[in-house]
Amino acid sequence: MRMLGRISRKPWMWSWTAAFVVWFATIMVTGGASTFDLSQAALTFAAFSIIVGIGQMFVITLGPGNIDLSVPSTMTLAGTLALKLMEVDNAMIVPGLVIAMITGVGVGVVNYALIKALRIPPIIATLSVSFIVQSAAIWTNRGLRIKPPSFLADFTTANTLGVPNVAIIALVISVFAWFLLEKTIYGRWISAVGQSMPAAKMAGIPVDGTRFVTYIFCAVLASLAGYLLACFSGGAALNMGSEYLLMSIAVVVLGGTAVAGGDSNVPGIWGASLFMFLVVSMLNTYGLGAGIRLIMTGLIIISVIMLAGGRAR
Amino acid sequence: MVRAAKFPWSTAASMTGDTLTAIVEVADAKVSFGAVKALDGVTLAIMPGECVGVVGHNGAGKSTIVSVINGGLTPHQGNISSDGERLARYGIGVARARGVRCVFQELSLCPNLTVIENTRILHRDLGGFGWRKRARKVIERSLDLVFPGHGIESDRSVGELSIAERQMVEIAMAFSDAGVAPRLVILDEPTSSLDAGLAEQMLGYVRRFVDAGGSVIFISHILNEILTTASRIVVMKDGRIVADRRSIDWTEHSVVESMGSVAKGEANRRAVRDLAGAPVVVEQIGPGLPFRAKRGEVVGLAGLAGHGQTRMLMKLHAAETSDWLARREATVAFVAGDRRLNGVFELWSILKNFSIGSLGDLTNRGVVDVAAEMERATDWKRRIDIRTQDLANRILSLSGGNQQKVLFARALSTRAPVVLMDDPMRGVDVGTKQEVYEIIRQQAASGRTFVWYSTEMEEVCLCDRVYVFRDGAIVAELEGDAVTEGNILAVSFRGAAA
Amino acid sequence: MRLTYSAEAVRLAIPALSLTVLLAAVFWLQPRAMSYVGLNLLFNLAVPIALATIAQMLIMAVNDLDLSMGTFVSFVACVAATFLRDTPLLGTLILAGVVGVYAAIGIVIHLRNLPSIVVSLGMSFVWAGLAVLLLPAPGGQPPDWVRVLMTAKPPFAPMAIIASIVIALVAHLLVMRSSLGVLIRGVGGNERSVERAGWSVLAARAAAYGLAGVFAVLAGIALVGLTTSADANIALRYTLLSIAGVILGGGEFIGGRVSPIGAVIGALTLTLAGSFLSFLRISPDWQIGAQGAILIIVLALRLLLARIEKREKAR
Amino acid sequence: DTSGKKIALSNNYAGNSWRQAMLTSWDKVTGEAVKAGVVAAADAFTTAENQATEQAAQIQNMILQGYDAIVLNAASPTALNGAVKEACDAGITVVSFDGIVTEPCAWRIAVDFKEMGRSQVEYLSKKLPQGGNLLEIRGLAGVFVDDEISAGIHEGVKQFPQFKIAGSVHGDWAQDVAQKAVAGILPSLPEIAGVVTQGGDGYGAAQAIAAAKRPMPIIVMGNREDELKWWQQQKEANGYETMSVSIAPGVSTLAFWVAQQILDGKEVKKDLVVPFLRIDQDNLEQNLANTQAGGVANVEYAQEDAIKVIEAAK
Ligand SMILES: Nc1ncnc2c1ncn2[C@@H]1O[C@H](COP(=O)(O)OP(=O)(O)OP(=O)(O)O)[C@@H](O)[C@H]1O
Ligand SMILES: Nc1ncnc2c1ncn2[C@@H]1O[C@H](COP(=O)(O)OP(=O)(O)OP(=O)(O)O)[C@@H](O)[C@H]1O
Ligand SMILES: [Mg+2]
Ligand SMILES: [Mg+2]
Repeated sequence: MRMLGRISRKPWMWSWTAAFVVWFATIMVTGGASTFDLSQAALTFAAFSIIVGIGQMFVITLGPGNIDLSVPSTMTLAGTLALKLMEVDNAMIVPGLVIAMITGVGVGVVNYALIKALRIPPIIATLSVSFIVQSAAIWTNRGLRIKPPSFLADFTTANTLGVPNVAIIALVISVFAWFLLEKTIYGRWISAVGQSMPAAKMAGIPVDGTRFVTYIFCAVLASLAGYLLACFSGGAALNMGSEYLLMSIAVVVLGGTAVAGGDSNVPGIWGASLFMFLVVSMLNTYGLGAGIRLIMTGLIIISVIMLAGGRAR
Repeated sequence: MVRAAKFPWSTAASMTGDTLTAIVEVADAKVSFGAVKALDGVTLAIMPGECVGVVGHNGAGKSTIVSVINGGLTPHQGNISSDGERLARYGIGVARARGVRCVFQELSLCPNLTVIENTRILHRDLGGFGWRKRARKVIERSLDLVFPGHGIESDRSVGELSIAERQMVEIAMAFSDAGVAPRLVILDEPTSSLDAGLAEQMLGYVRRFVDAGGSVIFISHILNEILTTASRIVVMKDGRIVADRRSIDWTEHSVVESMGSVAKGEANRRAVRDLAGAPVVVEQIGPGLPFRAKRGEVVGLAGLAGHGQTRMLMKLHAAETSDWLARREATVAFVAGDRRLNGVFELWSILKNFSIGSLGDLTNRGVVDVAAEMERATDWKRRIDIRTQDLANRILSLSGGNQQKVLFARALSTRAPVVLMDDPMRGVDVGTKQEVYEIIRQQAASGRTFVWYSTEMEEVCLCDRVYVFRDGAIVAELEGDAVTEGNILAVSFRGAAA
Repeated sequence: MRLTYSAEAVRLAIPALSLTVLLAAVFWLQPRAMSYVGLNLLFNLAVPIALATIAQMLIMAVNDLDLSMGTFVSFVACVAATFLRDTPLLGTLILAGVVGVYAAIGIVIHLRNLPSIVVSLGMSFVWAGLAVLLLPAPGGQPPDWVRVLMTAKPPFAPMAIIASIVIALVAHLLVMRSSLGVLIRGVGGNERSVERAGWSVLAARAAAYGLAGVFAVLAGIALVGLTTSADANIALRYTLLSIAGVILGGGEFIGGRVSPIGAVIGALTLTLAGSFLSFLRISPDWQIGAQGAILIIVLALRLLLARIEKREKAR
Repeated sequence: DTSGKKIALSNNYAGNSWRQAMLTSWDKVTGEAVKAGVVAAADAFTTAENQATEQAAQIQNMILQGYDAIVLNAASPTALNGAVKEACDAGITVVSFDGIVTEPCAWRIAVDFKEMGRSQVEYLSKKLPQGGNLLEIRGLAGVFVDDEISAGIHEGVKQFPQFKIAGSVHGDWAQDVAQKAVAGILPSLPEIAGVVTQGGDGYGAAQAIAAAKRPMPIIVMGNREDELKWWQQQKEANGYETMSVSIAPGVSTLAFWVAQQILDGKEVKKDLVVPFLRIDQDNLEQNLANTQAGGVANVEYAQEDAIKVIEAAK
């Protein structure tokens, strides 16, 4: 009983509970026959939100006002550049990955340069950068869908022991992110900066360095997600990232990460990403339209933040 | 008569004759913030036509009693009556309706609004069409009365005014009359940013106001002002009133004596050491005397609170740290006094709050060595007696004093050769203080330098050398035997006394 | 109104200057714009943006941020193009109701001490959903009076200019001159001192949100009047436009420092920046990126001017 | 003679391969026309975001820039009417295509989107006389084309009642979104006989169905190269049969020539219809060969084609 009480106080519980309820409601439609397929699909598609969400979580952990709106266009540009470089050639997989990563680093550097040097609020700085990055994506190959190398296409769509490969990658990244946050000095630093910048400064933490690296990390994860998504869906499309703008913020918030910064939560992102996929599936399964679906999503976000995040004055 | 029009209640007060009742009376008020007893049974009555001067050391509870009288803080125990009737539900609204006004210690105007607009905020019933004109009249009249020739344009925003001008506006605002006339005006360190001329203008007005039957509570660290203006002086110490006499019965010396800390045992006094040959490890040149600290030295920063000591510490810190790259070997460590602002990380456990300062030593290729971290924390928990069952508890579960100890341990456990301390002993109990003093003494002996700002005289007297601050600059340097309470107070108050 | 050397005047000077520079550049590129019709064409779509910017500014005045502005304006546009025309009474009731919802959001945010960013993010989904339910496909028609109002051709100055001036003046009176405006900005500047003077901060925040709702409703109605029909996605970009408009106009994210006249100028500047870019005839590939670049340039200009101002003051 | 006339293209979105193909066709055809001196200029403009308000501003700018004709792919059929009316009042010829506008003063080169939806069901009824369950993939919620095609599909289902729509998802005309939405609903669906689509989403659906290891239904394609290629592979491997239908991006060039003809003083009916581009089992290879890798099957129009279309409408 004590244990139960303790778990219910964990911020990630809410997203996991919500995901489970929705999963259950969906499989009940077919009397449980769809359990395996639905779970597998959920894991596959949640994987992309998880990768992007983790990056966004690191940025949001930096404290109020920190947010990266350039995630979608970074995904698009990284996917486009990588597929263009690889030209369906299996031998070019690694260079493709490298170019995607370099794209991420570049976007992250520009983001933080604007925030720091021009003192533009992150929300506007990253938005401006996203426009420029989007233009760069259009300019590079004008929206042609180049196919991914066959090995990558097969790899991203295949399963290992019934678990989708992309979900395994997301798991590896999650473990890495969790390790960074919980076990390393860098994790302590971002959490400290997010709780109080002046206190972090006085504790001798290199505040700017920490924030700089975090913005880069977020952009690199977005690039990686773009690379994988482009391979998974058979080519980079100019609009392939747009879904992940609100998604990346929503999974972080629903996952129990404090919007006021300082407190991040990797397991919560899994719950929230699964939930975001499953809730659409459920509402589609029940034949509900786009309108109801949006309203429910909004109400759920507000309820979760009220239950988990609010504190009385 | 002009005077009667200015102070409309004066006739009413005199009509009641000798049977004067207190405007506000606080009986046996107790307030505590966690473990800190800010008020420990305070009884205070303010009569019409008197100016009560309140003095006491930093943190004595002066501002807290002000908040109680002002209605902003409900005491956890005790009751409040006004004009002879006991008020069960006393609050800001009730207090204001009874003519209680307050000038707070910290800026309490909205910096983004103009002087006129701030007047509007303060006077709730100034509204209606054309309020701007009325508000302007109200505040300008009051400013003219209190500070003739002030030269403040009332349609400038407060953020653009100088500190002194802001303080003038706040004071004038408290004395202004827009419907409900002020009867009791509380001034919490109102002259801290005014020069002698302006302060004298204000004090003159306070005297006239009191003569006309108004009441004032006047808090100041500048004893001269209190002695010349107050009709009664109350001395507070550790949340209690320890003396309450008519002001003619006080002298500057007796006030200092009654608020001064316990006479320190000679045991605390550190042996005079010869540091002439030690190398200088930190140096800062600013307005006033230059600042220097030598290896193994304990340098005190003294003077009244808020006269630039903290800023100096921040500057020393900024000069030795980088915002972009972590230094391999930290050269300074910092103990915060303002815990909330730049000390604790509220979401974290005690353990993490402790170790963040010395993580460099506790990590192996960037990975935190949890066992070593725990070992060191446990060691320090024992050494300075942090009262908690579990170091994994949240830092906020600790009492303020214990939080402060954690911050202390954070800095002392680093290998930095210089430790900057910003009044680090707030809320730390006596026994622990002695232990910390002992640690400081040992570490100084083994070559560590301490720069120590303290508002507690006892601590300042432990230093090898003391810089006294006034108005953002170092005005005096005391060394060895010259470091005495009397000397420091004398230098600190010199500006005001002149 | 005495405009002495005050922070407000300086704060206005910077956006006014950038608008003037931009306008001069547009006139130079396209002299045809220098006419009654030309000015109207340049600026009439700025009218709803200006209204939305004022709404966002009210929320920012109490140190909050509204991420649902765009979807809310879209939703209002859908209501205005359907109910407000077909059943004016019901339409009016709905619009009054959503203004109430806005005030309620302010209350909830204050009472539970929630981050406004997340609550408004959630609300943006709700408004979008309602709008899609109302108008699954674009359509509807504005009430005739709205159309007449928005296409009126007053003498001397085009409607767009007159409307912008009226909006700026009304918002200025409301936010800068009225008691309520003072209170709202006071909450942004120093919540504690407002509380100490005996005001209810809760009521002030609710009022700020409610007023923001009113301006956003007006933005939706004005928008339908210009476009002649609505759809669920019609004003999505207003969220970021309105934030950028407030910032360009000299407002700040925290501290209650806002300027309604500046905000309207900011909205006009953003609209004009778009025209400027299309007159420049940039290659289609880079047209999107140029919008980002111009945002950065204008904000950098702001920083530069603020620095100069600071230096002047320090002298 | 139109050699002194200037024509502008107002485009509301550039974020997918169809739009990019449309812009490329425009560039190619109008570039030649300008070089040949048929018109003085033919500039393309795209808005940063897919928003009617931004496009309305763009049109207003074009009025100021003094273009003689505006060729328009509209973000909304009605929300641009105000701006279009202003253009007409300024004496500018407005020709809308693909995303058409309802303002009466403008010309419309329309595709019968309803028929496009209905014909899909008709095709399926021929292939699957016994009927079955259909999965409908819709476009972007709240957009006109989505509503039209969907209405056509539902009309078709009414006409051929042996079909039943078992599930409906929004794929936003994007392969990855469609893939995700289909994968989500698929586990709870019964056996699917056919997938009706709106274009740009067929390949995503195929991938999701293949990943779920379900029997491949007849997926109506939308002329994208990846869709056609997949279809060709399936055809070679197991004789898979379907059809593909969409509007050709090159219709922008038809609109250009129509505008030119109007400027030239020709009398043109306000409503013109272009057939959608349909690819069937027998002409698949030929179309695939003509389609750029990663692009969309396309037809570009010449001046004579436009004249023919105009004559046919009379
Ligand atoms: N809301 C709060 N919650 C907890 N602690 C607080 C709070 N507000 C202030 N404190 C603590 O109370 C102390 C500040 O009280 P106050 O403002 O009266 O300063 P002080 O004791 O007069 O010190 P100084 O000499 O710096 O003026 C600080 O230690 C601060 O951390
Ligand atoms: N909000 C609060 N939360 C926690 N502790 C507080 C708070 N306010 C005051 N205290 C503590 O209560 C004690 C009394 O503070 P108070 O502000 O009354 O002192 P003071 O006599 O006004 O000091 P000073 O001369 O520096 O103004 C201090 O120890 C302070 O740290
Ligand atoms: Mg104090
Ligand atoms: Mg005090």
